[in-house]
Amino acid sequence: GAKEETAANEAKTGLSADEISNEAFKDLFPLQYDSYLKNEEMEDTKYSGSEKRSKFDHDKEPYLPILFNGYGFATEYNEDRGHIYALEDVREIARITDKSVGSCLTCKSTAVPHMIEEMGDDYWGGNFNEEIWPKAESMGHSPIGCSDCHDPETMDLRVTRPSFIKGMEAQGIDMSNPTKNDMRNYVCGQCHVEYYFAADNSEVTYPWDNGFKPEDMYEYYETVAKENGFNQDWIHNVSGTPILKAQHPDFETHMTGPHGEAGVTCSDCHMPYERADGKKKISSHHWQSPLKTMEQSCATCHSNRDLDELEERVMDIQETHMEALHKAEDVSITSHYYVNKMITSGVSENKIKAAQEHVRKGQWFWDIVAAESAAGFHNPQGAMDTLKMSSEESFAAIKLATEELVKKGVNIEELDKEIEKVKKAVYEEVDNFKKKDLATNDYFPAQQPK
Amino acid sequence: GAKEETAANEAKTGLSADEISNEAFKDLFPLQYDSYLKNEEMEDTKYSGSEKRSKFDHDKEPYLPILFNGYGFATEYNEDRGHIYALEDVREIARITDKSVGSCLTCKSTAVPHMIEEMGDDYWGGNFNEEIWPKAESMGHSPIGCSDCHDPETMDLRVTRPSFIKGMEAQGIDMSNPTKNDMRNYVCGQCHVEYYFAADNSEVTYPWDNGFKPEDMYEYYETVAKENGFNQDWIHNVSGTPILKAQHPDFETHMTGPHGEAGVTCSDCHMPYERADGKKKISSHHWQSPLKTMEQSCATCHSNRDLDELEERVMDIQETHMEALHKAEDVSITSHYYVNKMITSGVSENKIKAAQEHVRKGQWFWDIVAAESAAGFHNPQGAMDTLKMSSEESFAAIKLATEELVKKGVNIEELDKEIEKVKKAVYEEVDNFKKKDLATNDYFPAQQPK
Amino acid sequence: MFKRGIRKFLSMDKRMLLFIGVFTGIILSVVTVKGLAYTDSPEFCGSCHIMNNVHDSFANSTHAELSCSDCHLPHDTLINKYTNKAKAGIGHVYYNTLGEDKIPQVLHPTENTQEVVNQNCIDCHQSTLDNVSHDAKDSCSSCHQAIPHGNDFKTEDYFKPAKSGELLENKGGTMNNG
Ligand code: HEC
Ligand code: HEC
Ligand code: HEC
Ligand code: HEC
Ligand code: HEC
Ligand code: HEC
Ligand code: HEC
Ligand code: HEC
Ligand code: HEC
Ligand code: HEC
Ligand code: HEC
Ligand code: HEC
Ligand code: HEC
Ligand code: HEC
Ligand SMILES: [Ca+2]
Ligand SMILES: [Ca+2]
Repeated sequence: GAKEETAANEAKTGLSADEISNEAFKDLFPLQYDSYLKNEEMEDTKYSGSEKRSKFDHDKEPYLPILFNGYGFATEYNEDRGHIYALEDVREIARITDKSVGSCLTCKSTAVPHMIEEMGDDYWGGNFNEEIWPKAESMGHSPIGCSDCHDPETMDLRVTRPSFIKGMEAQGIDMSNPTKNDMRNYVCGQCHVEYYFAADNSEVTYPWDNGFKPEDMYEYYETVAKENGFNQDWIHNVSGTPILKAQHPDFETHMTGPHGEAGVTCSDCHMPYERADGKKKISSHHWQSPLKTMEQSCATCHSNRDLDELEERVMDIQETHMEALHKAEDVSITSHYYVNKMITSGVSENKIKAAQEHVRKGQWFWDIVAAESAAGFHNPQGAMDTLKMSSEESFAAIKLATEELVKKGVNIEELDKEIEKVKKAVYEEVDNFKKKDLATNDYFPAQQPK
Repeated sequence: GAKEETAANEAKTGLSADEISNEAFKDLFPLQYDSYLKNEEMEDTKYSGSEKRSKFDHDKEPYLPILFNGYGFATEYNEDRGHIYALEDVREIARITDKSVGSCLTCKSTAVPHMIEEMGDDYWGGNFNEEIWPKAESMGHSPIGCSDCHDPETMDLRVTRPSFIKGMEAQGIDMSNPTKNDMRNYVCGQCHVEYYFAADNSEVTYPWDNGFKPEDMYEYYETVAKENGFNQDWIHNVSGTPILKAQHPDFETHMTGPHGEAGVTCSDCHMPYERADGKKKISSHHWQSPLKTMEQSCATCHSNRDLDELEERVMDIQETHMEALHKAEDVSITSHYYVNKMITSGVSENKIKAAQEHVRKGQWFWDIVAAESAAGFHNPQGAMDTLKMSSEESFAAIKLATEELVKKGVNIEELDKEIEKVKKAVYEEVDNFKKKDLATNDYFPAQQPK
Repeated sequence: MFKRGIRKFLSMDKRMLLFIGVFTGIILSVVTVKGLAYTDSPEFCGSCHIMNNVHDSFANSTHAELSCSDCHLPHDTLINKYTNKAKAGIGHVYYNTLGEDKIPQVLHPTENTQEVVNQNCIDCHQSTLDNVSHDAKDSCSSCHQAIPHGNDFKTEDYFKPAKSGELLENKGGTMNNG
């Protein structure tokens, strides 16, 4: 029972401060543990959900193998699913190669905080396959577990990833005394955020010095990150552009959206109180789409709304959003191929560079939106604004390219037709792993330095 | 006293069913009448408000004289203000010429419903200066008055502009039995809407057959309206494009936004219940920015929010919106000048036409947003989506133009510089009426057919 | 919470003193157990027309079985209860007579009300709170926005066609939120 522990401030679980196994919590907190086990369930919603499906599927984002060409994300990229699969999924993903670093484990395993403590900076850059994974296994880690968010002795919420604290403080946010409400965002903000690996030691770093908006983060990458030696995640194989890969900025998007600005937290929607054994209430530990639990997740606050209507409203927002995302991606694709053609047509280096600047920015702005997990719901206006900037940048590249290409006598109509061909080939290829190979061909030769 | 009239359903004001003078209502409804008189007040908010200021002011939309070049809106266009000024303002605006039609009075005067009844279709096309205005004056009309929204005998809310009912029914909305809540939107939807003058008889017509979204209305203009002979409001003087002018789609925007979809009505925010003589509550009849009355307008529903924080949220939404609007307008300007250059460079007719199609669409999508009155608040995501489409269309025109211009040997860098020059000239001209003349020059000759 | 909320209670003029006297008088004169119980009841509170809306929303809520004072008055000590009641009551009577022009446009709970009410939620729902850490936000109302008032920001009436003559009947506005 929980009753005994509520006694006083000194209440202790009796667990070791270093506990990292979920199973150790099972007997003390059977309800939360049971709830956690439900993360095994797999069920899809229209735009999200928990089935392990490829992002390249036709109803998702079928042109990603072009857009991420030359990077691991063009090889394999899946819809995310329950926390309980985090280890299995990071282990199996083809993006992990023999060169992958320890940092890739940072948001998957309960062993990480201890490894950082023990190894210091050597953790981040350690070889994933050779060193970091075997070590975490030997420590008996769990996939995203109780100890990631709770102090095992007191069950107080806590932040266990130092990168988060550094990132927040760099923006001038005082982290010394967070409220309970803050913590209900922060525990998620440890992982559901945009990050990059620092150039010197591969440390997981959050680009938040200038703010949480995509344009703030871009500004950071163009200044602070570059000064510290980080220029890109990879060189794009179609356009030769140095590209920034964006990752799951759920926290940043939420904080700048209508709910975040109103003080609503991730946990309010994704961990609503629920009746666990027909009697006791607990915070749901089944992190999933709140559209599956609208009664608990939304109705408490929006009790004056008909829930079906509210769901329809969410669907409206998401549909408008996804259509705009697909369009922005499409313009970005065109920009990549136009730049490819600039390169093969002998356009001057500095014009190519100028076009690539726009391609880079255009890609950043749609990718930071695509990488976000709520199909626009976490910030409908903000995400759309970002997509608009994306289209504008990609078009600026296309315009510049058009000028130079025509000067070189390139037939633009033919170019456009070749782009359609290549898109069709990628779309129709049934083997997801082969799609990326069809994004370049004789007409559009690969541009990545070998 | 109120008590006497509460008797029964047969309650009557004793006024004639034909009453159109506001003053006739004064003694019966002194509180509402007093409230109505407050529409005289003039006070600005950051992005809206009630001062009669030119839309060309530097803190508003300084490049409109370019964007509306060749049309009355490039000559004089002001911020709207209280209902009480409607007649004065329509009388004084330089957009009214000797060719203006009766339809221009439709949303300004209480005489209109009677004139339509009396004159039938001759009302719409009647000469404004010669026939319609003098007639309305002689009928003793008021500027937007009680009888526009109320049945003078019963004070029941009613729709007095037949165009509204036609427009709604064309979309398949049943208008036979509107609820009270519906009527609190509909009375405003009579006027605060996008419209055009039918080609045959100048009838005020609402383009709603396919829906309320800007893309639905565009579709309508490209099909139904064209089939009925309406192609454009004017030919653009810079690009020679047949352009659609968008007007105040507050109703359409609101209905498809977060509040409209949730059943909130115009009257909830713009006519909140207020304590009139310190005791009795009435519906405010001072139609103005709700940011001036947040306690009454917003706190009824958002009582759990700190109002200063809520206002800040509105400001955030509006700022993001206005920045995006200005950018979309800028891209549109460029597209007009590029097409101007196509024309003067002897590019083939069909390429020019193709580019103009994009220019037209690009302009429609930003104008329908700019014409809306709440700086994005009525539908933050929707407006941004529309602006995104605008930029994409304008850029498509620019791209097409670039291709053809380079083929003709035009120096694009020089072209861009000339555009900057022309923009600067318009921006810096202090006489609002002269601005439009600076949008064309020797380099960019006027394209409007004489 | 409401920076714009009007804290008039503190700035009442001298006529207030009169009302303190009068109201205390009323309380004292009806100090029978029955009388006091009546002043706790929804009927009594709802008797002021300005209370119509909150009464109606309350009456349709999951908490309709309670009395207003179950939430709105402190229950730690009787003295505390009646001091608060007199204080608030004086305010209400004052506003309904001399202070009409000072009544806020929209009723807001004062900070004191918020504290009192919140404590009452906690007292009744201690078992739920023992069950699950339930104190994430400033107050229960941050999540339970519509308990017990405010469910449906519009009455069903709005979603029916108007009755003819209705507005005329209400031209001075007796129906609108009190
Ligand atoms: C106001 C409610 C709300 C808040 C607050 C909120 N979300 Fe969400 N979240 C949603 C909705 C709705 C979806 C869309 C689910 C769908 O499409 O099925 C979603 C989707 C997601 C998904 C993808 C779920 C899936 O099925 O794949 C993730 C991950 C996520 N949110 C994380 C977060 C994080 C982290 C925070 C806080 C930083 C947060 N959310 C805040 C409502 C919310
Ligand atoms: C230690 C890192 C970490 C923390 C802390 C974390 N997450 Fe996650 N989350 C992940 C990872 C990794 C995945 C994807 C797992 C996979 O697909 O294998 C994920 C997936 C999800 C999903 C998708 C589930 C689905 O059905 O698709 C949701 C929703 C989610 N997290 C919400 C949250 C919320 C809410 C919080 C905070 C209360 C949180 N997460 C804290 C790392 C984390
Ligand atoms: C800062 C935290 C963080 C870091 C560092 C991180 N991830 Fe994740 N990862 C997440 C979150 C959160 C999700 C779930 C959200 C999503 O997929 O959008 C996730 C999802 C995944 C998934 C499941 C979905 C998919 O993408 O196929 C895989 C696999 C994965 N990560 C692998 C990796 C690899 C490989 C690295 C190192 C290159 C890495 N992660 C680094 C937080 C992180
Ligand atoms: C991703 C973050 C995260 C993980 C992982 C996590 N919790 Fe929690 N847990 C929370 C949050 C957030 C709360 C709510 C705390 C609050 O509101 O103060 C919570 C609350 C609790 C509570 C308090 C009672 C309740 O239900 O609200 C217990 C007990 C608990 N968790 C146990 C566990 C156990 C056992 C595990 C592992 C199986 C676990 N938690 C994993 C975030 C997490
Ligand atoms: C803890 C309170 C809380 C929870 C839980 C919550 N909301 Fe909200 N919601 C708000 C607040 C606050 C706003 C902003 C407007 C306001 O102040 O009422 C809002 C606004 C909205 C809006 C309008 C904003 C927009 O982007 O269009 C929608 C739609 C919405 N919520 C849907 C949902 C859904 C769906 C869920 C559950 C998945 C949910 N909300 C959960 C408090 C909440
Ligand atoms: C949820 C509240 C809300 C609703 C509902 C609403 N509006 Fe507004 N409206 C606003 C706000 C906020 C502004 C911005 C005022 C500002 O910027 O000062 C505004 C601005 C306006 C303006 C410009 C005011 C000015 O100062 O120039 C007009 C006209 C307008 N709305 C008409 C309408 C009409 C007609 C409807 C219904 C079809 C409607 N509004 C519905 C809140 C609302
Ligand atoms: C008969 C036509 C008509 C009707 C009906 C009408 N309006 Fe207007 N409204 C106008 C016109 C015309 C103006 C501009 C007057 C001017 O600037 O001279 C205007 C201006 C406004 C403004 C701007 C005031 C300011 O301070 O700038 C607001 C707000 C407004 N209307 C709201 C409403 C609302 C709400 C309704 C319905 C309850 C409504 N209107 C019904 C025609 C109408
Ligand atoms: C369907 C109704 C409708 C018709 C028809 C209409 N207006 Fe208006 N007018 C409005 C509304 C609503 C406003 C206030 C909203 C705004 O200005 O955005 C307004 C504002 C104005 C204003 C004040 C602000 C400004 O634009 O300078 C003038 C002047 C005006 N109209 C003139 C005209 C003229 C001239 C015509 C005919 C070409 C016309 N109106 C036709 C509804 C209408
Ligand atoms: C632009 C539309 C419009 C105009 C013009 C207008 N009203 Fe109203 N009036 C309304 C609306 C909307 C309501 C609220 C009706 C409801 O809630 O059912 C209302 C309500 C009323 C009521 C009922 C009591 C109340 O305050 O809610 C009276 C009386 C009234 N108006 C009188 C007048 C008088 C007198 C005039 C002219 C000075 C006038 N109205 C002009 C739209 C208008
Ligand atoms: C009659 C009720 C009502 C009134 C009056 C009202 N709102 Fe809302 N508001 C809502 C509803 C309903 C939502 C949608 C979310 C929800 O269901 O709570 C919402 C959502 C919002 C949101 C989040 C949506 C977004 O676009 O970000 C903001 C901000 C907001 N309102 C501000 C205001 C302001 C400012 C006013 C006054 C000018 C106002 N509201 C008046 C009911 C109302
Ligand atoms: C179950 C608890 C509960 C009961 C019973 C209750 N109230 Fe309330 N009352 C509240 C809460 C909570 C608030 C604050 C709501 C908020 O934050 O907006 C409140 C606010 C109010 C307000 C301020 C105006 C407003 O709408 O916020 C008034 C007036 C009021 N109550 C009167 C009454 C009356 C009269 C009764 C009995 C007929 C009553 N209450 C019964 C909990 C209750
Ligand atoms: C004599 C008429 C009258 C009676 C009886 C009355 N009220 Fe009020 N009440 C008012 C007035 C007037 C106001 C607005 C002034 C204010 O905000 O304090 C008000 C405001 C309130 C508020 C909001 C301000 C605050 O104090 O938080 C609450 C809560 C409230 N009343 C509860 C009650 C309860 C509970 C009862 C029964 C014990 C009650 N009222 C009986 C007239 C009355
Ligand atoms: C005097 C005791 C009492 C007070 C004070 C009280 N409640 Fe309740 N509450 C109850 C009872 C009894 C029920 C069960 C009613 C039922 O289920 O029909 C209940 C049910 C509930 C429920 C579940 C039903 C629902 O509507 O969702 C919630 C949530 C709740 N109360 C919240 C609150 C909040 C928040 C407050 C303070 C604003 C509060 N209560 C004040 C006695 C109280
Ligand atoms: C962070 C949001 C949040 C806050 C703050 C909050 N609640 Fe709740 N509460 C919920 C949710 C979510 C539920 C579950 C709704 C459901 O099961 O449908 C709930 C359920 C309840 C229930 C119903 C319990 C049952 O067994 O059905 C009661 C009673 C309750 N809360 C009382 C309170 C009280 C008292 C407070 C203030 C101390 C409070 N709540 C604060 C979110 C909140
Ligand atoms: Ca998922
Ligand atoms: Ca105005």
